[in-house]
Amino acid sequence: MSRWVLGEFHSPEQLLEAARALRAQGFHRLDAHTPFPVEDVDGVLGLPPSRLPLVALLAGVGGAVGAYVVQWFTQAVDWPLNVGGRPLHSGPAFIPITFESAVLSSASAIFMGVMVACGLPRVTHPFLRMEAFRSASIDGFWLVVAVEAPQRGFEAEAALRELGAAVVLSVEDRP
Amino acid sequence: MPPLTDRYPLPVLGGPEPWRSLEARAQEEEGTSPEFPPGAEAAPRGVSRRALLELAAFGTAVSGLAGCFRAPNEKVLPYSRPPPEFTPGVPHHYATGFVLDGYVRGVLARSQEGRPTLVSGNPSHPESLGAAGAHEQASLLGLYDPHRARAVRHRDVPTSLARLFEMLRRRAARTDGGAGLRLLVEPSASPLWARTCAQLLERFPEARVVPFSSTDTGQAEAGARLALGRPLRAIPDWRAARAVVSLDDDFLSTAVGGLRASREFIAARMPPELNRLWVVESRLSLTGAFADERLRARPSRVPLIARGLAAEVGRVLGREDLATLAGSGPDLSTAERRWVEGAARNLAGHGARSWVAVGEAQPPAVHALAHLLNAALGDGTVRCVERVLVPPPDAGALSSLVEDLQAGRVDTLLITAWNPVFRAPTDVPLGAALERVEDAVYCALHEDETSARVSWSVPTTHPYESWEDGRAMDGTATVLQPLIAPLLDSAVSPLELVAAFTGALATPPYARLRAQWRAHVPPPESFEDAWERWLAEGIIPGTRLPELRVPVDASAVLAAVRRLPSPDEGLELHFVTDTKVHDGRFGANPWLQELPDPVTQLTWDNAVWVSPATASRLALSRGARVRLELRGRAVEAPVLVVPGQADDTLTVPLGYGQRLGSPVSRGVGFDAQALRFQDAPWFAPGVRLSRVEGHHDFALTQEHWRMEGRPVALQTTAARFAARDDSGLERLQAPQAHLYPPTPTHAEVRHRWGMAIDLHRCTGCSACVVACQAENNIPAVGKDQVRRGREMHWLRIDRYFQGDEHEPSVITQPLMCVHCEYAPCEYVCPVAATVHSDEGLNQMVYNRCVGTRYCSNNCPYKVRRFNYLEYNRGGPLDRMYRNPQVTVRSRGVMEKCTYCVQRIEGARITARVEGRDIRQGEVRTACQQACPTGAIVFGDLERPEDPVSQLHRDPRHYALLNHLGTQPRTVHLIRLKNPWEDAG
Amino acid sequence: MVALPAAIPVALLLLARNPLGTGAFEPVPQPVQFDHRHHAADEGIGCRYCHEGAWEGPSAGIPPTSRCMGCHAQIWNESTLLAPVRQSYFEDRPIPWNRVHRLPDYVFFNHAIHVHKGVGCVSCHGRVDQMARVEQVAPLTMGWCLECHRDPAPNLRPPEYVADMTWRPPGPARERGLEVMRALDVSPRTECSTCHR
Amino acid sequence: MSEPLPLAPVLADPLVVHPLLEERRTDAQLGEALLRPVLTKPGLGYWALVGLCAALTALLCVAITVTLVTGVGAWGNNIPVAWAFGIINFVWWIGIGHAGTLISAILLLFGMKWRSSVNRMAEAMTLFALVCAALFPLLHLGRPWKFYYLFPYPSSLRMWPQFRSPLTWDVVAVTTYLTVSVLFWYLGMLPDLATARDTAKQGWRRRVWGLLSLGWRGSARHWRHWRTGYLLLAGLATPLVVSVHTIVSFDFAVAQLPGWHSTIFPPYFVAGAIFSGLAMVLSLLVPARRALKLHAVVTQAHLDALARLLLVSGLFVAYGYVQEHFFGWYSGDPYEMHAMEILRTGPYAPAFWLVFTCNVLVPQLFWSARLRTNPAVLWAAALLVNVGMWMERFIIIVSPLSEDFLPSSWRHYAPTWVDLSLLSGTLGLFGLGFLLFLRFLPPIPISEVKALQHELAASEAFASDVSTREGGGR
Repeated sequence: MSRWVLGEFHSPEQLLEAARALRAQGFHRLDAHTPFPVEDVDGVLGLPPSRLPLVALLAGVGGAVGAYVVQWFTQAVDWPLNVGGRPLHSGPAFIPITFESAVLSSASAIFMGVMVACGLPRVTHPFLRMEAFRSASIDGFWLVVAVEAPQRGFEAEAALRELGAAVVLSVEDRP
Repeated sequence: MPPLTDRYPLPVLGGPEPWRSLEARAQEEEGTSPEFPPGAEAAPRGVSRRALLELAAFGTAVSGLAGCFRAPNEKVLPYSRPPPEFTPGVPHHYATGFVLDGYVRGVLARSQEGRPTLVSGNPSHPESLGAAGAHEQASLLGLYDPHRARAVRHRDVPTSLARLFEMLRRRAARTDGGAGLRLLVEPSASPLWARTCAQLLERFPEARVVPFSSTDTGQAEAGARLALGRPLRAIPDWRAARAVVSLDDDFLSTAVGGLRASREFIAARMPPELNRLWVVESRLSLTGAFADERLRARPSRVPLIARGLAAEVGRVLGREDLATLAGSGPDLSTAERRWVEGAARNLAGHGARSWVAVGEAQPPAVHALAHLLNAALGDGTVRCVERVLVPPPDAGALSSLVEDLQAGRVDTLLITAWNPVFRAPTDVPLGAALERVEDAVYCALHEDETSARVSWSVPTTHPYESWEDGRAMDGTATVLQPLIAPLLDSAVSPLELVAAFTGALATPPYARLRAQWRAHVPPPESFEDAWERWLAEGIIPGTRLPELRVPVDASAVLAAVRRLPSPDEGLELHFVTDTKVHDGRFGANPWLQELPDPVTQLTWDNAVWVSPATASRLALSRGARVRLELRGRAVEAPVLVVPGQADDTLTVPLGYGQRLGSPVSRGVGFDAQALRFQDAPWFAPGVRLSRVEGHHDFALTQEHWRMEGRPVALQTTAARFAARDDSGLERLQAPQAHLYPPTPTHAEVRHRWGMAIDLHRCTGCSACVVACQAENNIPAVGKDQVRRGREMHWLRIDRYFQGDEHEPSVITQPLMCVHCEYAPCEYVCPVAATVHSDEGLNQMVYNRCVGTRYCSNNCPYKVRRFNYLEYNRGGPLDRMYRNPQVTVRSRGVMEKCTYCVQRIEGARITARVEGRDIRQGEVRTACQQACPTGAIVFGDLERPEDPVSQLHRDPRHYALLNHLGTQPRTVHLIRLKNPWEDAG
Repeated sequence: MVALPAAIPVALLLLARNPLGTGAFEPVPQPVQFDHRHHAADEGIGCRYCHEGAWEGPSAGIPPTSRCMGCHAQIWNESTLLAPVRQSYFEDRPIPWNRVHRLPDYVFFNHAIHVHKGVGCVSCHGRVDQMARVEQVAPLTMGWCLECHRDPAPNLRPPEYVADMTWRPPGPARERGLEVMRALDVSPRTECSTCHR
Repeated sequence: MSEPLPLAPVLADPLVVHPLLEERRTDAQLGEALLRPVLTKPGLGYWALVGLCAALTALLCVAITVTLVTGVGAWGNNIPVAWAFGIINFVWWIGIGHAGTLISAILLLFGMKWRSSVNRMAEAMTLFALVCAALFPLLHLGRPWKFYYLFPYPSSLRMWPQFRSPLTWDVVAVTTYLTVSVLFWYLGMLPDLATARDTAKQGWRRRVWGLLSLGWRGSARHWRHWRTGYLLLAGLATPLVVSVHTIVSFDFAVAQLPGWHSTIFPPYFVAGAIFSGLAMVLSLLVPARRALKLHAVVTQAHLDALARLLLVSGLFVAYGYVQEHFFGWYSGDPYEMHAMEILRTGPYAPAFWLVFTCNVLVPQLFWSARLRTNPAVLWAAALLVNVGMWMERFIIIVSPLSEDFLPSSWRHYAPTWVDLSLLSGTLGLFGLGFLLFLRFLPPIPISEVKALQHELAASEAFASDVSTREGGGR
C-alpha cells in the first residue's frame, strides 16, 4: 500500500530548490514529473545514470556474432555450394549483414530497455487518474514524495506547501 | 473452373468424352465453339476477365487453411494390354522421313509414352547423316497443332466421312474415261504416289494429274532438257570442288535440301587449305553471307554476268564457242568485271574440281549454260541423275487446269497440294474456278483459303500419322512410318482418297505399300525380315539412282543464251521463298514463325528488303510503310533496310499474309504472292513504289548489327591467320589471373563438360535454335512479346555486319550459356537457384528461382531468358509435345542453356546402372546433333582425346569476353575466309 | 503483443510439415481393393513381378491389367470385387489407380539407379507387405533424400536383397553398407541437376 | 547556499542569422499551438489533398493486383533491361527516407539546435518513404509468393539463402532500417503523445493517445532512460543510414556491368540519397509550414539550414557525376567509355542533361542567402531535385543494362501503364500517409521545442546578465 504526496511548481528552478529542500529535510524517495527533461534534476534526485548503453552494446555484439555464425554455417558448413568459384567462407561478403544485424538487435534492445526501465506500458497508473496531474505534461513541474505512513505524508504535504507548491495532492495505490 | 484434381485428362474409364472422336461430337452439337479457342497458341494478352474470376474463385477456395497443404489427388494410368518391351519412362526411337518439296530427309523421332516428342536426323540416311534442319525439328508442332481442321465440310455444312466416300464411289464409277476427273497434287518423288497415279491414269486415260509447286517452277528442268536433252538433275561433288561459283543459288540454306550440301561443302573447306566460294546474288542469303567473294547484282543482270563468266572461262580455256559469248549486249561494271575475271581464272585453274551452281530463280538458259560450263571444265560430260518427281513440275499446268475448270469440263477435282488458292500466281483465278466444280475435294491441314472455296473440305492426316514412302534427292527410298495413331478420327490420308479412283479402296495404304515393295526383296531373304530392317534403319538399301554421265549439246545452249533478254532498268521486284515458312506451309508453326531470320533477325513478319543506297535515295527507313504496284495489282508492306542487298531491287519473301487458315499465321506479314504473275515467278521489272503514311513495328530479336570494334565474332583471312600476324588472339585465349582459391568443393572430378563452337563451320542455318527449343520445352511467346524483347530461345545466333554498309562481310555466331567457371550470375542470386556443379555445369534450378532477374543483369553474354508471363499455359495438345525429362517452367522463373543436362544425367544413369563410365561421344547435345556441318562440339574436357579438348587447344580457339575473367567452358573458333586476291 | 506476428509463420511451418497438414500418411482408397498383404506376404509374389520397371527405367510402373488377368482369368474370375479389372481388360481401358507416393513435377527420381546401387524397396516404401491399402511411410522431402545421399552407407544392402522386405544387415549396418558401396562404386551426388533439370 | 553558477552560455550560433523561435510563449500556449493541427477540424483543402492521394493509392492497388495476377510481364521490363521502374522506385524511395534519419539522428549528435522543430516531420517522411520502398523488393520478384526463400529459416529442403548476394543484404538492410526508424520515431513521440493525451478534450482522443503513449508520465526516471535511449538510437541510426544506402548501391557496384561496376557508387549513392531526401523534406515542409501556420516554430533559420544542407549534398552528387565520367574515360576500357558515352551523347543524353541541370545547377541557387529563405524558390528547387534524382536512378539503372558488352543484346526500354501507375501510386500512398500523420499525430516535437525555448530564454538571460555586468551593450 504505497502513498504519494505531489506538489506542482511553475518553473524548473522552483522545482529544483524544492527538491533540494525536501532532501535536506530527510525525504529521500523523491521523483519529479516535468513536461520536458530538466537538465540537472537527476543529480538533485540522486538517480544513477541509465545502464542502457551497456545493454545496447551487448545486444549489438550478440547480433553481429550471431549473424556471422549463421552465414558461415549456412554457406560453408551445412551445404557447401560452389557459387561462382567464390570461396565458401567469403568473409567480406558476410560483413554487411553482420553490421545490419548488430544494429537491428542493438536498437531493439534499446527500445525494449527503455520500455522495461520506465515500467511502461502501464496505462493504469494512479497518477493518471487525477485531473490536475495532467499539467505534468503541459506546463506544470510536479515533485512527488513517496511515503510509507500517513503521518509522514502529512509532514510532506506541509513541507511542500511551505516551499510554495501551487497544488498539493496525496494519492494512495489500492492493491 | 478446370478440375484441380486431374492433371492429365487422358481417355480414361468413365472420364469426360475425350476429344478424339469429334466425329460424333460434330453431329450432336452444331456450331459449338471449337475445343481450343483461337489464340490458344499465342501468349496471353494480359488479364482476361475469366482468368481474374478463376483466380478469385481459387483464392477463396484456398483461403480455408485447413489441409491447404494436402496435394490434389492424382491418377496413375497403367496399360490394360501393354505393347511389347515397353518400359515406362524409357523413350523409343522410330525412323521415318520428312517430306519437303517432294524429296525426303530421313529423321529419327523419339517417342515417349507413345507420343513423339522430338524429331532429329537419322544417322543412317545419306541426306541427313544425323543432322536435321529447322523445318524437320519444328514439324512436330504441325502434328500437335490445335488449330488443325477437324470436321469434314460439304459446302460449309459439317458432314461425315461416310457421305464423302459415298460421293467418291459414285464419282469413281464413271464411264467417260475420266474426262471430267482432275487431280491437283504437289510433285513428289514417292514411288507409291508414282504407282498410284499410273494406276489412276490407266483406269481413266482421259483424267489428268496436274502438278503444282510454287517453289519448283520447272526452270531448272527446262534448262536440263535444253542442255542434256532429258529432264535430269546435275549432282555436284561438293567434297572435290575447290572453286564453287553460285549464280543466285542459296545451296547452303538447309530448307532447299542443303543438309548434305552444307556438310560436304564445309568438309572441303577446313584449314589449312580452303576451297573458295564465289556468289552473285540480289539479296543477302546464307550462302552469300558465307561467300569469300560476293557480288551484288539485280536478278535480271545475273544472266548477263553468267554470260560474261562463260566468255571469260572460254577465253582462259581456249574454247572459241564460249569465248564468242562476250560479244554484244551491255558490258559489265568494273566490280562485275573484276569478279567475273577472278571467278573464271579460279574455275579454270581447278578444272574438273570446280562447280557452277544456278538457283531455281534463273531462266532455263542460265541453267543450261552452267551445265555447259561444268562439262567444259570437266571431261565434257555432266554427272547427273534422273528426275524422279512425279508428275514432273510444269509451270503452265495450273493455268490449263483453270481453263478446264472454267469451261466446266471438270466435275470431280481432288486437291492434295497445300493451299493452292493462296499459292497460285495472282493472274491464275484458281479460287473462282474451284467454285464451278461440282465435287472438289480438298485435303485440308487447316481451314484455309482453298477449303473455303471447295465443296468438300476433308481434314487430312499429318505425314507422321499415315503410311507413305518417299525418296531422297539421291534416290534412296524410305518408308515413312507413322509415329502416332491419327489424333483426329475424321482425318483421312490423301492416299486413301485417291484409292477410291484406283479401285483400291479396300486395301489400306499400309497394305499397298508392302505389296509395292515386296518385289524389291531378293528371293533368299524373307520379305518380313527385310521390311522390319527397312523400318528400323529408315532407308531401303539399293534404291540409289544410278549416276549418268551425259554430254552437253553446246550449240543449243549457246543459241538459247544469246536469246536471253538484256537486264531491266528501274526498280525490280524479286521473290524468294522464306527461309522459315518456306512457301507459307509452315506459317502455322509458332516455332518457325518465332525463329529469327538468319539474315535480318526478323520474327513473325516479312518485309520488303531494300539496300541502304536505294533506301536513302527513296527516303525510306526501317519500318516505313510502302505500296508496291505491279501490272494493276498492289500490296502495302513495311520496309527493312538490309546491308548487302542489290541496289534498286525489292526482295519480298513469300508465304505470309494468309487471310484464313491457322490463327498463328493469320494476318502475319503481307501477301507477296499478290504481285507474283505466272510469267514472272521470281523477278519482275517495272514495279512502282509509293510511300504510305504509318510506321510498322518489327519484332527483331537483334536491333544492333555492328560489333563496335569489339572482339566478339572474329574472322580473318586464311593467309593472314597462317602468317600469325594478328597477335590479338593470344590475349583472348589465356585465362585471366584472379584472386580466388581453386574451386572449393569436390576433390576427384570424373567429367569436365565443355563445348566448342566453330564459327568457320557455322553457316547460320538456325537448325540448332529450333532443336534446342524442341528438346528443352522452350515456349514460343508471340510477336508482341518478341517486340518487347522477351523471346525465350536459349541459343541465339548473333549476326554482325563488318566493313562498309553496301559490301558488308557478315559473320554469324551461335551463342548460348557458356557455363563460366567464375560465373557472374551465381554469386548475385540471393536464393542459390543457380550454382556450379562439380562437373562444370552452371545449374539453373527452376523450382528454387524467385525471379529477381539479377543473374540476367550480371551475365555479360545476356544469354539468360525470363518467363515474364505464363507462356506455357496450353491445352492438352500443348502438353503432348513436351519432353517429359525437362521441367516445363512456370511464370517468374529464369532459364538458360543447361548443356542438355537431362541427356548428361540420362547417360550417367544408364552408364552407372551398367557399371561403367560415360563413354566418349555418348552425350550429344540437341544443337550438336542437329548441326549439319558439325559446328557445335560437346564433350568431356577431362579426356585429352575428346574432340572438344582438341578444339579447346586448336590455335583458332578464343574465349568470348575473356578479359572479364569468367573462364567460359564454351570456346569459339574464328572463321577463316579465302578471298581471291590472296591467291594472286 | 510481439509474439503473435512471430507465432503465425512458425505455426504455418509446422503445419506444412506434419502429417496432419499434408495428409501424407493416410492409406489411399483405390478403385480395386488390391491387398499387398495377401499378394506379397501370403502368396510370396516379389515386388519385381509387378513393378519390374524399377529395375529398367525411371518409374517402377503399375502392372497392366493383363498381368492381373494372368491369374484372375482362372481364380476368382466371378468375384464382384474384381469386376473393374475384368471391365478394364475387356474394354482395353486402364484402371484409374490413385497415386500414393507423389513427388513434385520438378523432381526427376530414377528407380533404376537406386535399385542397382543397393537401396531396398522397404527403405523408402516401408513394409508394403503388411499394408491393407498402400500408404506413404517416408516423408519424401528433399531434406530426407539428402540425408541418404550424403551418408548412404547405413541404408544400402546387396542388390539381390533389394526386393526383400524382411532383410536385416548381418552385423552393423554401416559396415555392410560400406562394403556394398565399394562393390558397386556407389557415389550418390548432391549436385542440383541430379534431381532438378 | 551560494548563488548558483551561471549556466554554460548558449552562444548564438554565428551561422544562424535568424532566431530559432519567433516569439516566446508560455509552455501551455506553445503546447496548444503545436497541437492545433491535431485537435482542430481540418479545412476543405486538406480533404481535397487526401482525396487525391487516396485515388492515387487506389491506382496503386490496381497496378499491384495486375502485376501479381499476370506477372512482371505487365511491366515494360525485357532482356537485357530486366530491372527498370521497380528498382528505380525502390532506390529513389529508400534514398528519400535517409534525409529524415539524417535530420532527426545525425543532427542530434551534432547538437544542431534547429533540428528539434522539424525532426518529427522528417522522421515521418522517412517512415512513409520506407513503406513505399519496401513494396518494390516484393513486387518485382517473378514469383513473389516464394519471398520466404530469402530468409534463413530451417526449411524441409535443407536449403539456405546465398549470403554473397547483395539482394540478401538488401533484405536485412531494409528490415533493419524499417525497424530502427519506427522505433526511433515512436520513442521520440512518446512524450508528445502524453502531452496530446493530457491536452485533448474528447474522450475517445484521450483513450487512443493514452494507449499510444503507453502511460508515459514524464517522471525523471522516464526522461533519464528516454534521453539515453534516444541518443543511443540516434547514434545507431547514423551509421545505419550510411550502411543501408551503401548496400543498396552494392546491388549495382557488385555487378560487373560497365556503368555499374565502379567504386564511387557507395558514397555517391549515400550523398544522392541525402540530397533527394532533403529535397523531399523541403517539398513537404514548406507547404506544411504555411498550411499549419508553424512560422513561429519552423522559422527562416530552419529553411536556411536545410537549404545549406541541400547545397552541400548537391555538391557531393555533382562530384559523383564528374568522378563517374572521369573513371569512364580514364579507365581506357572501351566498354566503360561506351557506357558513359551513351549518357553524354547517346540515346540517354536528354535524360542525362536533365539530371545534370536539376541536380547540379539548381542547388547553386542557394549560394545567395536571400534565396535560401525564400519559400517559393525553395519549394520549386526541391521539386526539381526530386525529379532530377529519380531520373538519375533511371539512367544509372537502365542505360548500362540496355547497352553492355555484346552489341547483339542491345535493346531499349519503354515503361507500360502499370509501371507509371506504380510510381504515381506510391506517391499517392506517401502523400496519404503524411497527411494522415499530420492529422492524427503531433507533427512537431512539443517537449523538445519547450526545452529549446527554456534554453534560449536561459541563454538570453545569461547574455543580458553578462552584458550588464560588463557595463552596457558591446
